[in-house]
Amino acid sequence: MSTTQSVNESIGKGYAALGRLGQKRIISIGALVAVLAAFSVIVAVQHGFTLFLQRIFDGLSNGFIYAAMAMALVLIYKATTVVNFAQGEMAMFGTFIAYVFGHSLGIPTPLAIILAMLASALGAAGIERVLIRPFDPRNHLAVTIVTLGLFLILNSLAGVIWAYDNRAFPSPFPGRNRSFSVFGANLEWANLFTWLTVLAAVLLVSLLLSRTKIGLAFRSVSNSLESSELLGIHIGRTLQFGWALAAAVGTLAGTMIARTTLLEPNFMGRVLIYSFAAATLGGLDSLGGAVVAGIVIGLVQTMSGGYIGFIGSDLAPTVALVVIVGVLLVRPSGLFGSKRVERV
Amino acid sequence: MALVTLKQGTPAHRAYVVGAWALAAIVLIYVIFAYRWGFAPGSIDKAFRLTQINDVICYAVAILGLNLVIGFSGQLSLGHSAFVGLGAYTTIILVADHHWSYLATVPVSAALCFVIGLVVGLPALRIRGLYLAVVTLSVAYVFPTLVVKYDSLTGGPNGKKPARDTGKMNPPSWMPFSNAGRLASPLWVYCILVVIATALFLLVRNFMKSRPGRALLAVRDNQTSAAVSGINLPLYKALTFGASAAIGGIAGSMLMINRPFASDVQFGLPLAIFLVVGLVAGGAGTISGAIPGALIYVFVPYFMSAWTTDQRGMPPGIKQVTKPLFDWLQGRQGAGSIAGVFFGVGLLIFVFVLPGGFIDGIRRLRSKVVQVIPNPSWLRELHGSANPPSTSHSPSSGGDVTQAAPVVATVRSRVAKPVSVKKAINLRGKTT
Amino acid sequence: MRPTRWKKSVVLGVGAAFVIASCGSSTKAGSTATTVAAGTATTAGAGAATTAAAASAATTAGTSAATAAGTTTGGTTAGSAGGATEGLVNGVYKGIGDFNIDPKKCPADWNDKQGITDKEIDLFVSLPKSGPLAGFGLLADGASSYFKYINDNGGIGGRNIVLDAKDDAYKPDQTKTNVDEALGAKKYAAFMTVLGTANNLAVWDTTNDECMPHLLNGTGAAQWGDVKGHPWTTGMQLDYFTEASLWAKWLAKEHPEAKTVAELTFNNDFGKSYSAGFKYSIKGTGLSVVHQELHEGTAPNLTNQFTTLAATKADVVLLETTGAFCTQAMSEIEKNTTWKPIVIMSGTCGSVAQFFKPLVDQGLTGANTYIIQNFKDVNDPANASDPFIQLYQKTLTAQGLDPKQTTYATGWIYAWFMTEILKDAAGYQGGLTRGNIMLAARSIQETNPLLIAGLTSKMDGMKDAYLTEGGRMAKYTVTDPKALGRFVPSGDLINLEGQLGTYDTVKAAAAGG
Amino acid sequence: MLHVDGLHASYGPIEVLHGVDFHVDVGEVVVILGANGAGKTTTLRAICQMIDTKGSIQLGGETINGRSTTEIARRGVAHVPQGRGTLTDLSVEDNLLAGAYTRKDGEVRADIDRWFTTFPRLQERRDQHAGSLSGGEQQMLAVARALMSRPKLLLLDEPSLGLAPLIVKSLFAQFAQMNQTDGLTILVVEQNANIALDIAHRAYVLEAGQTVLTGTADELRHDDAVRKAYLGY
Repeated sequence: MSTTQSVNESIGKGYAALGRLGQKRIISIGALVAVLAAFSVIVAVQHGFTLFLQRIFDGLSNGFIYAAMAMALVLIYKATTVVNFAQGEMAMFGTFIAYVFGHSLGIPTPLAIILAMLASALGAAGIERVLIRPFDPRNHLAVTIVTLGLFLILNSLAGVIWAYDNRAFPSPFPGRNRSFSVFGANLEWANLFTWLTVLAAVLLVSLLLSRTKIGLAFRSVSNSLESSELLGIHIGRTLQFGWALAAAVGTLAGTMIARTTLLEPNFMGRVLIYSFAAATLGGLDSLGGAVVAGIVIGLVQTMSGGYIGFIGSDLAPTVALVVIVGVLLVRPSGLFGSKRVERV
Repeated sequence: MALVTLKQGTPAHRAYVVGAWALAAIVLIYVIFAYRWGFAPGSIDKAFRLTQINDVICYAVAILGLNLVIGFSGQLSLGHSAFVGLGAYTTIILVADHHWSYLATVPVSAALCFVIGLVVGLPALRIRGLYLAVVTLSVAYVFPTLVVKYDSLTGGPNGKKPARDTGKMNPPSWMPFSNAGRLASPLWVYCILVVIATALFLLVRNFMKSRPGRALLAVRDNQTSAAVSGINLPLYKALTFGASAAIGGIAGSMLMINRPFASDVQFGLPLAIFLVVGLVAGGAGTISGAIPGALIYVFVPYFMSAWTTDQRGMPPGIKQVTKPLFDWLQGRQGAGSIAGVFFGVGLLIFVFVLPGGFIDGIRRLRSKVVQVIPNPSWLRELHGSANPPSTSHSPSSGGDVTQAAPVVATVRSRVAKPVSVKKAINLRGKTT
Repeated sequence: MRPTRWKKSVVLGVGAAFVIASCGSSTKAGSTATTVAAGTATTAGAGAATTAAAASAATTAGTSAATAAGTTTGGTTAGSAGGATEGLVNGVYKGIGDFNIDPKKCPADWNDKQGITDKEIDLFVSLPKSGPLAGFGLLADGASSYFKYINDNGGIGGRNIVLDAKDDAYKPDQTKTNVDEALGAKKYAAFMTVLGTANNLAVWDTTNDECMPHLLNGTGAAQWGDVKGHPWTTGMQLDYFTEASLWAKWLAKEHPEAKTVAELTFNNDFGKSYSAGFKYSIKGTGLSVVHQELHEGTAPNLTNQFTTLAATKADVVLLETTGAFCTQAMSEIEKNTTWKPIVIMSGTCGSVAQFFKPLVDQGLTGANTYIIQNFKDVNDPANASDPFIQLYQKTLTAQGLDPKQTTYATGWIYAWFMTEILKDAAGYQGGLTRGNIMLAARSIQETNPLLIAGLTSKMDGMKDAYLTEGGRMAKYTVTDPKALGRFVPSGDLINLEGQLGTYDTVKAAAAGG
Repeated sequence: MLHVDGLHASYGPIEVLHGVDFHVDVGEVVVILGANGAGKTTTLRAICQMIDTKGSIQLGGETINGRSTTEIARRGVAHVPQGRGTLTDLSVEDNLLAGAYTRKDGEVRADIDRWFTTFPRLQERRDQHAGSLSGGEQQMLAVARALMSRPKLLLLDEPSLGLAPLIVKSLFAQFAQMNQTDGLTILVVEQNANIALDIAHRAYVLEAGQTVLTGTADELRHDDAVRKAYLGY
């Protein structure tokens, strides 16, 4: 196959993908972008470009944090189609494990994070096997209560084991606490690396799901349990894979988040609600959607809190949630979600 | 097999039903006189315990309201803490700042929460399942921040309570316990709450049996078929959400009658989640499940926490087994959190042992003793008698079992195994 | 057993006649007198048969029984308490600084001796032992550790101090539940060190209605000086309003060049008290607040807030927040390359191990942050020779606790005050009773050994309702950026002892500002 | 290949099958006829153990009652459920790949190409979400996907439902061809008796949860009752 051919084919695929996105969706995203752009121009002119750029960086930094965890939520949603209340606490536990590896055992932070991701994947696989699999995956209420029980246990257990002092989670990236200036606005290297890490994670997970056999099974199961059974796919094992993957991604997210929030048993609670919102806004079953939505929420918070006087920093989080409810009213399946009707 | 079998509609069955209600009434009334009669299991004659029992009543009403949305119309709402909070703040603000009487605020709470519930329920017309869960979760999350933001009205994080001398509900002198000293007020509150709660439970029970109630169940069981069958789906969904919020608001007012103090953290996400836990633990979709659900919500964490701080109150046996654990916990910074671990483990055990909730467990237990054979009116009409038909499945069971008109009825009635056409023809030849 | 004691007391005390007489009486005064007399008479009966210490208490009790009965015999100095003039005199508790308690205003079944036996004094505390602020739960363990030390050395006249701690997860409604239960149990002499402003506000009406000494609140709200409205409630800490006033005074004196101030304020009473105190005290100085950023307790981080604050380019930034937010705030400031303000932080974040250690782990220092100090840091090597700190280190080690955990030391501070209150009360007319505990709590004249030299901790009844009203600005100084630094005094000691008065004066000041 | 004996099945407390007996031999096309609600779909679901069953189901001489649906699929039973059960969020190609999930050989690509040749419409839409296909295309996809597993036994649940007559015809022609050329064993339940009997070797009639009649396709075609009820003449 010649290069032109392959280029042509990928262009064709791109058009096909746009076609799949749907006209309505393109219009709604376009409208959103237009509103944001108009707002940006006005405030940038009014309050100065440097401050505006700084706020963009702030919004992105928080947005990527929300996105990281939203990714884990999307994965677990695809695996279980329930609200996994324990997802944040699993990430918290994983982050503590990474902390113990790095701080107590002296393992370099990036390696400690990878080891913790593996450990939490194993742990989540075990949880799935022992606590989730005995229930029919269609029995949503029972599974929801199990995740609530897990939430309580993990949160309290972490409190008993590690207490509630705030700990610093070391940055796994080079050049810590250093930043560089872009048109006068400060951007911390660690933040830039966090963005790249999250993007890389989205890419890797997407590839894992689209290119591997287990990924195919996972997508199949999350699309239809019954059809997947009929195809000979092991539902339990596939869901277990989903739990493990979600936990690993969650732990990665947790370590990115803990860098800015400090580490203690409740730290995920301060982020989780926005990650939930991001996952929902993105459509619950779209990884890319979750990341885009996470960034949108981060930016909305920063911009509304920073520029709209009566909102202020204290009410900005609430505004983000209001925006989400508004978007859901217009697009009940989120920005990128497939229009699948499910019951909870 | 059950020890006793009762046919619905017979005098024996009627006596059984009346007896059950009478027993419930006796238990409710006994609480009032326990302090006099000397026999007070679980120290129900102590003011503090009475306040806790009153809490149970309030939360039972809150769970009842939530059940309308989750259990009966099948929408997952995680925002009911906000309605309970709204009701509570309505009452406490009217009482503290405008000197209303507590009871006068209850209808206001109900009406306000109904309206806000309708507004919040509107997204429910378009948004379903998990999306709705996240929307309602946002409501639960936002409520405390609004309380803090508008602190001049709500008291903010410091909480709101009535002025010192106006906080108490005192019984009228004709009540038998009006001179029971410190017990008088909680007992009077108990009476008021029991009356409100009973009224609400009966209301919901009758509503579920009414035409709109059945429509609601239809929505839960199958949205599409309900819509096709001519039920005004959006109207019912929105109204249900409103009614459920109104009941939640009344529960909030009741909480304030019992303990006139409201703070933002009281009505945050944990309450929203625990209401769902209580609902499921009691039994989603059952009206009576709200009561065990509330009991679990109030007492399980209480005793978990109490035993964690002080092992003296622990039942023997458990005390010995857990001693090494508590020795290890001694002096640890987050030791108190072990109660949360226990509660979580208890919840898991609960889901595994009683997946259908407490009421389901009770029913299964009861079915070993008493079995009630249903005898609905349409069956009586159909058969012209009070006896149920003897067929093993009823025609009401849905599409898959709707019987086709017998095509080869003669063959079917004679052979158990399928016969080849040849044989069948032979058989037929013989019979005809 | 009980009936014989009763008979004895009927014979012994004139007050007993009063008991019988008032049985049928429905007036509040009568029934109150009943309780007091009955309570003291019981002690008299029991005490006569036991130790000498108890016997002396019995004498006092006998005296008060007589005074309660309205007789003039016995005299005010007849007790063995060494000539104290404070105590139960003519049915009213008379303390210093015109602080009096009329037990007639207490509930009918109020018992002056509740929670106080010959062997034990029962105290109660509700504080977070689970949830985000569970770390503060160790305060109760620290207090118990000091009480154990006192008990091992004779207790209060042979009585052991027992502190029951209950978890409220820092939720005010849970605090109220705990307090209601503790009041209903009728076994506690006093409550001490309930943690949190909202938590205490949730219960203080009830404790005052019930005449339950509700002492040494673990919060710096100015309300605890409301001696008129809530005589049964006292605080201990330097209140936030005053602390912020000290900031203003210090800035005006030490940094006259500083003009503009930006505030980061926790969006609750805590943060807003600081803000009110500071704004009140900068009147007439060249300082002005140019911007205030609020944050919620649920905020993930303070990035957005600091971008806005940095844009003001203010000379001074005030961190009116607490907990993890202190650490996050210092980190944001330190990482900012262009804005270098003077940083003043709430004294609640003074624990180096708790709030500066995470910075070191992140490769930051927190250097040059100013806070107001009034208690000594038990871990500061500079204080190693202090005898009380040596006692603390030795006792905690012996008890198997980690003396490095500063929350234990805070527990010791509270427990020390509580012990002194109990000792004082035992010496008053009428002996160790709950009324006298309250009088003693309102008239502490000793200075806590952990207070910074030169500061005092005094209360004076109706005149001075605040225990600690001074401090010294200290600068967090780092020599090795990889290790923890220490606070080095900066500027003069500022002691406002006795100047603050009561909550009424504070309220007037805040309203005026 | 498949022997079903005295099969009872229930949804919760409601029993739907009250004794169904039939068998399918290797290389046969067997059709089960029956009216709406006779239990046809339930029978297929019972074979795959998607509901609670009593009685015996033997596949290749082994009892499969109580085994999981997944395991039965792995034993070579491919089930095209009513409503096709396509994975709507996955692309056409991914659907086919998912169909070959249990296979470990290297000929999956070749098979995909084969079905794309058989159903050219599918090839045109290989990158589209299966959910965006038309009913006929989805049915083709469902069949192709089922065949991707190289099954021993193909269960078809009302493949004609909701399709235009012309498409139904070509679809059944495909079934017949697969049976003849590949020797594929097929069990099909249908209401459209005409077209089903055309390709079937043998047939059963199911009524109210019981098998009541059996015979060769020709015999049933000429049975009066069957004719009246299912063939419409």
